[in-house]
Formats: sequence, structure tokens, C-alpha cells
Amino acid sequence: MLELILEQRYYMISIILFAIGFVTLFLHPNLIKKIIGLNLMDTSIFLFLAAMGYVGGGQAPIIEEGSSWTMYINPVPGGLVLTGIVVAVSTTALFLSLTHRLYRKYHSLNLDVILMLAKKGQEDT
Amino acid sequence: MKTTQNNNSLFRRILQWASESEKESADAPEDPERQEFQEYLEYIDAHDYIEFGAYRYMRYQQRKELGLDEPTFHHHIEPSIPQKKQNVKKSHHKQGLLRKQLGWYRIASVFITCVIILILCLVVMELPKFGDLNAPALNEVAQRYLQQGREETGAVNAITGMILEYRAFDTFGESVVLFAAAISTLLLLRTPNQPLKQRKAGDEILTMVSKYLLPMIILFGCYVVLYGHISPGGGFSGGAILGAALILASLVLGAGEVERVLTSKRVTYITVFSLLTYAAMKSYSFYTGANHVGWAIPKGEAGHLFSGGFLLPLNLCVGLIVACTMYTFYTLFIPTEEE
Amino acid sequence: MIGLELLLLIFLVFCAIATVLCKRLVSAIIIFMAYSAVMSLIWFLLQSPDLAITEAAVGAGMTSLLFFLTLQRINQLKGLEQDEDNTKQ
Amino acid sequence: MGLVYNIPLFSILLVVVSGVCIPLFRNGRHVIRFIQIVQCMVGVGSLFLMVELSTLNESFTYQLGHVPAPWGNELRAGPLEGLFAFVFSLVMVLTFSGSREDLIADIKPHRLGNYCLLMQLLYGALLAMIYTDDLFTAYVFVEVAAVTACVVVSAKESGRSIVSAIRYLMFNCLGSGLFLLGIAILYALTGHLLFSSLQQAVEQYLLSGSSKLPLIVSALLMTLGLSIKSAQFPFHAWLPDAHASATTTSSAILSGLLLKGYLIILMKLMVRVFGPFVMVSSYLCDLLLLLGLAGMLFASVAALRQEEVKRMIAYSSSAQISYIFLSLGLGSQLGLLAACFQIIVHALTKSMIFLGAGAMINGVHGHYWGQLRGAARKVPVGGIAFTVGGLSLCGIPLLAGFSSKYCIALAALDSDWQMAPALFGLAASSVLNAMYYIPAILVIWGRTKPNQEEEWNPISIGWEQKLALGFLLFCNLYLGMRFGLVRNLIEQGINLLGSFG
Repeated sequence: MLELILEQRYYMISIILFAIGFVTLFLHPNLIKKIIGLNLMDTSIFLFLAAMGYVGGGQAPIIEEGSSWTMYINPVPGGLVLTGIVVAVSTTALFLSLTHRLYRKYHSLNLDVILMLAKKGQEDT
Repeated sequence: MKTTQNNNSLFRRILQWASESEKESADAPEDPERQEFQEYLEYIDAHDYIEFGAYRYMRYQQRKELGLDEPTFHHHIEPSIPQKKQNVKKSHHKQGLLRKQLGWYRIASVFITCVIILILCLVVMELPKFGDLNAPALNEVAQRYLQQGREETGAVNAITGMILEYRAFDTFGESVVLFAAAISTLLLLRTPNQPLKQRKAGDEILTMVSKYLLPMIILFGCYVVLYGHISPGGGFSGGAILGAALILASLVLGAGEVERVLTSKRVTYITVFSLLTYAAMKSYSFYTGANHVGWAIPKGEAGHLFSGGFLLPLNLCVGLIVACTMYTFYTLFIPTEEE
Repeated sequence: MIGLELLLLIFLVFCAIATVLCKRLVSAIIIFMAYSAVMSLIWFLLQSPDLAITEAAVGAGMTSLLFFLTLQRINQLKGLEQDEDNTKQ
Repeated sequence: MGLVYNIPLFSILLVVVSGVCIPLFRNGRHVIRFIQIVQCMVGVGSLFLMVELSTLNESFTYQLGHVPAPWGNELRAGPLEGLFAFVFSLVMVLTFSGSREDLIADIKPHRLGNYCLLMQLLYGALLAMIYTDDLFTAYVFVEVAAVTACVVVSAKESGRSIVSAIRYLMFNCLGSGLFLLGIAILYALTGHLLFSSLQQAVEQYLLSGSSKLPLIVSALLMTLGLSIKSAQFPFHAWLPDAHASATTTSSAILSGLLLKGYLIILMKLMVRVFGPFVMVSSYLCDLLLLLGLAGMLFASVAALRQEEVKRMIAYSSSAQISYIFLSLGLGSQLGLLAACFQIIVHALTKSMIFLGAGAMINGVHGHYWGQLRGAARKVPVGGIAFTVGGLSLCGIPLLAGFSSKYCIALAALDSDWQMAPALFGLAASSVLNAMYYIPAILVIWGRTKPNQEEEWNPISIGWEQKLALGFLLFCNLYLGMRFGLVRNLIEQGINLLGSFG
């Protein structure tokens, strides 16, 4: 059992990180923490993918002339992760700009308080 | 919105906000329709559990016609209690509520974390081993990328060859995400006719160091972009480095030097034209590939700078898009003076 | 080699927990930066230099910069030097 | 290969490129016309594609680039995809026509161009979701849709719309995280991302009987992620705010089209990747059925309590989405057919209701029931659209909602133990629908002052809006009375998509 865990260490760590990030994004009331949680979640999945692409004893996929293909790691997860990183940074920027707009309006970073204030404001108009 | 009061506790702010709104409604001119609407809202408060939605509104109308005024309307306003005391009470109540919620959050977070970890642990145990040479992921797809990628795409770096040639449609979508995010932040954060920000330059040591550092960073970024199909790197990483260089330049030179050259309009134009060029090149190769027309681009000799067909200009386009987007994010997030 | 990997991975989890539980937002973001840097190191160990470069530039550099700028703007709005976050405690 | 086969790729490219070109324009109003022209072109192209493929009775895969499928990306199109693309284009064009005045009033002129840009990118992403045959392409375009939709929600710039946008973004991120993890696990197991190759690999796993748990968990994760994004019942918390606070165009398109885009991906996953065996043996179908049933009832009950017209419609959307989940959960070919039919009917009906409600809100400047009293007398066209749409969702015969309910009931009658709960849910939710739509209709047609005659003085609205609403009305009546044609088309499309159940 312990050996198996040690062997799958990358996967184990990445799901622990995924759980932490997911829960932070879902339940932490502070918006900045939520965004950090989002990044934790995304990077954990990238770690999972990158670990999956690794082949024991393989090299980075910079192909040399006339070499066997078994020398290299799997390039597919790498490409997926590259795409994913860019998507993650776009979402983060969008999230942060929305956070900033909200702070300018309600002077709080706590989503519960913001929701409360927004509800009040809605009845007022 | 001035918030320079001494006690900036959250509840104080809520309190202030609430009292302000009360004042507003008291000062507002008497508007019969508005008053009627207010009455209706009070009716809603009082009868939340009896009737629903539009139906409730109809009942309310009926009752009013019949003159059945509800005496329970004002049950929640006790005029004998002084305003201040009431407010304090209210805030205590709110605080308690928040505290309770916070406690609930902690328990729920720990619980959900444990559940997710448990389920996924079981899954992970059954997955192929880490670093396994016979993993199912290492199938004919990866084999072809590694084995024939060099001839088919002319790229030495298999990852660049894959994302810009084999799976180019995904990469196109990804550039679109980036562009959409840039436009979104533009839509959310920019106010029109914003004056050029006048910031003071960074301190001397930083300026001196970065004067030597900056050309090197730019050179490195250009290298990573241009040699993306030969060595590790490519449009995304190189673009991010170039964007960082632009940001550093704008920080160090100060006083909007960089902004004057790269106005937001020009940055948007560069992004748009890069994206259009990318789309044009890729639609050419999609079209010719799918219809088997031929007209393939000469691949050149793998390992040289000018090789790999469209890879070099594609990398350049992606690099420009990423660098411009990063710079746009920065200019929009930098604090402005009106605040 | 496995020892180093394990050390880095455990450090990663430690960073993640610390950045979530940390009260000061500025410190949380600095810890997040460290997390990204370690992550890019791990990807370098996994033989993916492309990912490592990108993560170092985007994750540790760009994302953290955006966080800092947002915090700076928020602090400026508040007119105070102290951190937000503690108000709900 | 004829030129027809290039339509899917070039409709996506045309839409995205036309969106990207928008910053080069100066005048925001011209932009609306421009994107409408592009949408019309895509709509005509999709119609042509649909007719051509339907007469040939074939579907095809379109290889993107010089390398064939498992190595490169691929698009897939059949009559069903053509039909979806056509309906989506139609709804886009009509929504933009029908809410043009709202749009110009709600959004500041210097932002109008960028708003249209994001809408166009959203539309491109929807088309890509319809045509895609690759899991990762689906993920990327789901993200495009997520980013653009959030900003589209917040474009009105009231505090409340930004709060709802941030909640929307949060749920979207949760959903995409789960979806991506599901993709990662599935990739680790099979090493493929293409639907057809994935199907073969999954079949092999099922034959050998190993690694069943990861397979089920990945299917579960993807289903959960997509149902969070499509606002299925326990995850619908973000929906009402997002739809109520956005401008009419945004709410009509988000509610009518975007939620369906995710469901189309879910359907493709069910049919083309996991197949009936995984879905049924792992109780995933039952989960979908249960979610659908719960959603139908709870969302309808929640809709009863709403004081704002748009919030009520948003909850009703959530209930209607549940119908689709229910029919997918029946796990049969007929269920799929009912789901597709419901997608089309709901896209057309919901956008009509939103446009009608938007016109009335504009007419009386208020969105509570108390303020909407007699609104239909002021804006008769909007009132008629709202009324017909509401009655259609209640299941009045001769309207579109009835025929979709009929299809779902047929599918339910064909199933075994699911029959009783599905029929019960259908009946109960129809009654609940009637309980909130009929009082609403009575309120909007009521008199402003009781016991008092007043003259009939409707506010004049533009011909474009009238035309759009009229066309949607026509579609609704057509689908209600003569749905055989559409139904046959869907059946043909599903048979070409793959066998299920």
C-alpha cells in the first residue's frame, strides 16, 4: 500500500492540491482567496497531466535526428498543459478585474457581505 | 466613496450604509406610485410564507380594494426604541449570523476536502503507474508525434509541432480565450478618455540594474519565440517573457514613456492583426488539408531557423498576442490617480 | 532523487495549505508565488522545460503581479496601509 | 469532397474572425448590423448543410489540417448538428433584432462594440461546441464561452450584475475544473482525446473489466462539471441573479442557447464516448433522471416565489433544463430524441419570453409584478409573446411546449421503471408552470387602475422588434402544430450520431 502511494506520489499530491483548491474556490468567503484557490486547482490538474506524460528515463521531446521514439516523454499532455496555463491566466485576470469592480462598489472582499449588501441595494431601488 | 473613518470595521460600514439609505428614502419627494410600491414590498415582507409571486400581487390588490389593511405591517419597526440602540442590536445580530456561517464554512470545507481526496485516491490507485513505459497514454498518437513529427512538421521541438500543426485548432481557441479575456478586462476596467497616467520613475538602483537587464530580457524573449520550433519554448512562454519585459520597462521608465508609444489602441490593433494573420494561415492549411488540394508549404530542413513551414510566423503571432495581452492586463490593473 | 521529489511535493502541499489559511493577503500571494516557482521546478524535473518556462513566466510572474496590482489598488481605495481580510474575524 | 463539407469549419472561422475584426469599427450601431449579417450568413449555410446532409442521409468528419484524425483535430457534422447550428443562428439574429433598443439603452456607446465582439465570440464558441469531435477542443471552447458569458452578464454595470457575474464565473470555474480533471483521468486511461477513438478504448476496458472505477469517476466528474455549468438543480444558485440583472439580449442568449451548448456536449459524451453500458451500469443515467426530477419540481416551486419577472423566467429556465436532463436520464434512443427536441423548443420559446418581458420592462420601466401591472396593454406585442411563450411552457396543445412534452412522455412510456416517476414529474411540473405563468399573464393584461376604463394607448415599438417577435411566434406555432418534420430530422441525426440504448 505504502509502496503504491509512493509510486503514485505525483498523482496523490495533485489530487490533494485539487481538493484544497476546489474547496477554497467553492467555500472561502474572501474573493482573493477564491482566486488563489482557482489557481491551485488548475495547477494541480496540470501537475497531474505533466506527471502522466512522464516516461521513466525519458528526455524532453527535443527530437534528434535518427533517434528512437521511446527515448522521449509523451508530448501530448505537455501541449494540453500549455493551453491550460493560458486559459487559467485569462480566467484569473477576468476574476481579478471583477473583484476590483466589486470592491470599488461595496468596499469589501467578503462575498457573503457583498451579497448581503447587494440584496439590500436591490430592494432600495 | 470616502472611507477614511477611524473605525473601518465591516459592520460599521454596513451600519453606515443602512442609515444612509434610510435618510435617502426619508428625504425623497413623496411619490404616490413609489409609496404604493413600498407598501407592496412591506406586504411581501409580512406575507412571505402565504402566497407567491404574481398571485400574491393579485391577492394584495384584492385586499386593498376591499380595504383590508393589514395591521401587522409595521411590526418590525418599534418607534419607542432609539435609533442608535436599534442599529447596534441589528449589527450584533448580523455578526452572529456571519460567525455562524463562518463556522459552517470550516466544517464543510474540511469535510468536502476529505471526501474528494478519498474518492480520487481510490481512482488514482487504479490508474497506470507513474512513469510506466507501457502506459496506455503512450500509444500510436504520441508515437507519431515523436517519430514522424520532425519530417511532417519540420519542428525539432515536438510540443511546438503538436500544438501548432497537429492540434492547431485547440491553439486557435486558446488564443481566442486570451483575446476575449483582454477585451473583457478592457470592458470592465477602462474608463473612456482616461488621462495618461503620470507615475514617478522607480528608484535609482532599480533603474540602473534594469537598464542593463532589460535588453537581455527582450533578447531572451525574442529568442524563445523565434526558436520555439527548435528549442524549448515557443509563442506562449516567449510572449509571456516579452510581456514581462514590457511591464518592467513601463515600471522603470515611468511617466508613461511606454504608454505613449504603445497606446491601448495600438496594442489592440496589434493583437487583432496577429489573431487575423493566425486565422488566415491556419484556415489556409485547414482548407488545403481537408480537401486534399496539395499546395503544402515547404518544410525546409529541420533544425534551422527558417524551417517548419508556417511554424515560425505562427509562433510570432502567438507571441505577439500573448505579450500584448499581458501588457494590456498590466495597464488596466495599474492603480490610477482618480481613486 | 525520490527524496528530492518528495521534499518538493510536500513543500507544495504545505504552500497550498499555508496560502489558504494565511490571514494577510499579501503574505498569501507571496506564498502562492513560491508555490508556482516550486511547481515550475517540478515540471523541470519531469522533463518538460516548455511547461517550466511558461509556468515561471506566467504563473509565478504574471499572475502574482496581477494579484499584487489588484491589492495595491484596493489598498489605495481604502486609504489605509493595513490589510483587508481581518475585518470579518 | 464538395464545398458543402467546408461549411462547419468556415462558419466557426467566419464568426470568430468577424468578431475579432470589430475593434476596427468606429460606430457601435453599425457593429450590430454587421454581426447580424454574419449570423444570417452562417444560418443560411447551416440550413443548406442540414438539407444537403438530410437528403443524402449521411454524416461526415472533417479533418483539420494535413494529418488524419487521431493525430489532428476533427469536426463532425450531420443533420442534427446542422439543425442545431441553424436554430442557434436564428435565435441569435432574432434576439439581436428584438432587443436592439434595449441594447442601445442599457450599454454605453463606447462599450457597445466590445459587447458585440464578446457576443460574437460566444456564438463562435457555441458553434464549435456543436461541431466538435474532440474532448479537448470542447474544453477550450467551453472556456471561451465561460469568459465571454461572464462579461456579457456584467455589461449592464449595475452593482448587482457584477455580483452575479462573479458568482457565475465562480461556478463556471468549478465546473471547468471538474471537467478538466475528468478529461485528464480519461486521457490517462485511454491515451485518446477524439470521441471515436475514446469509444473504442472504453469498449476495450469494459470487455476486459479492469479499471472500472476510474472510468466511472471520470464520467461522473464530466457530468457534474457540465451540469454545474448548465445550471441543473442543486447547482443553479448563480442562474437567477445572472439572468435577472443582465440586459435582455444577454439573458435571452444565455438562457436560450448557452446552457444548451453544454448539454449538447454532455449528450455527445453519453452517446459517442461512454455508451449505454457505462451510463446504465454505473447508475449515471439514474443520477441524471433524479437530478432532472428534483430540478423540475424545486425550480418550479422556487419560480412561484419570485417577485421579479426575469427571475421567474430564469427559474423556469432551470426547470426546463431539467426536462432535458430527465429525458437524457431515460437512457434510450427516444429519450435522446425528446432531449434534442426540447433543446430546440426551449431555445426558441425562452428567447421569445425574454424578449417579450424585456419589451414590457422597457415600456413600464419596472421589473416587479407590482410595476408590471397592465404592461401588456402598453406593449401588446411583448405581452402576446410573453403570453404565448408562457402558455407554451405550461403545455397548452398546439403550442411548441406541448409537442416537446409529448415527445418526453412518449419516451417515458417506452421505458420500464422510469415511466411512473417521469410521467409524474412531467404532470406536476406542468401544473406548477401553470401556477406561476397564468397569474403572471393575468397581471400583465390587467388594468392599471381597478374598475376603471382606460383608453388603449400602446407604446410604439420598432418594426424590427415586431418582426422578430412575430417570427418567433410563428416558429412556436409551427413546432406546436407540425413537428413531424423536425422530429424526423432529429431522429435521422441521432441514428447517424450513434446507437444508444
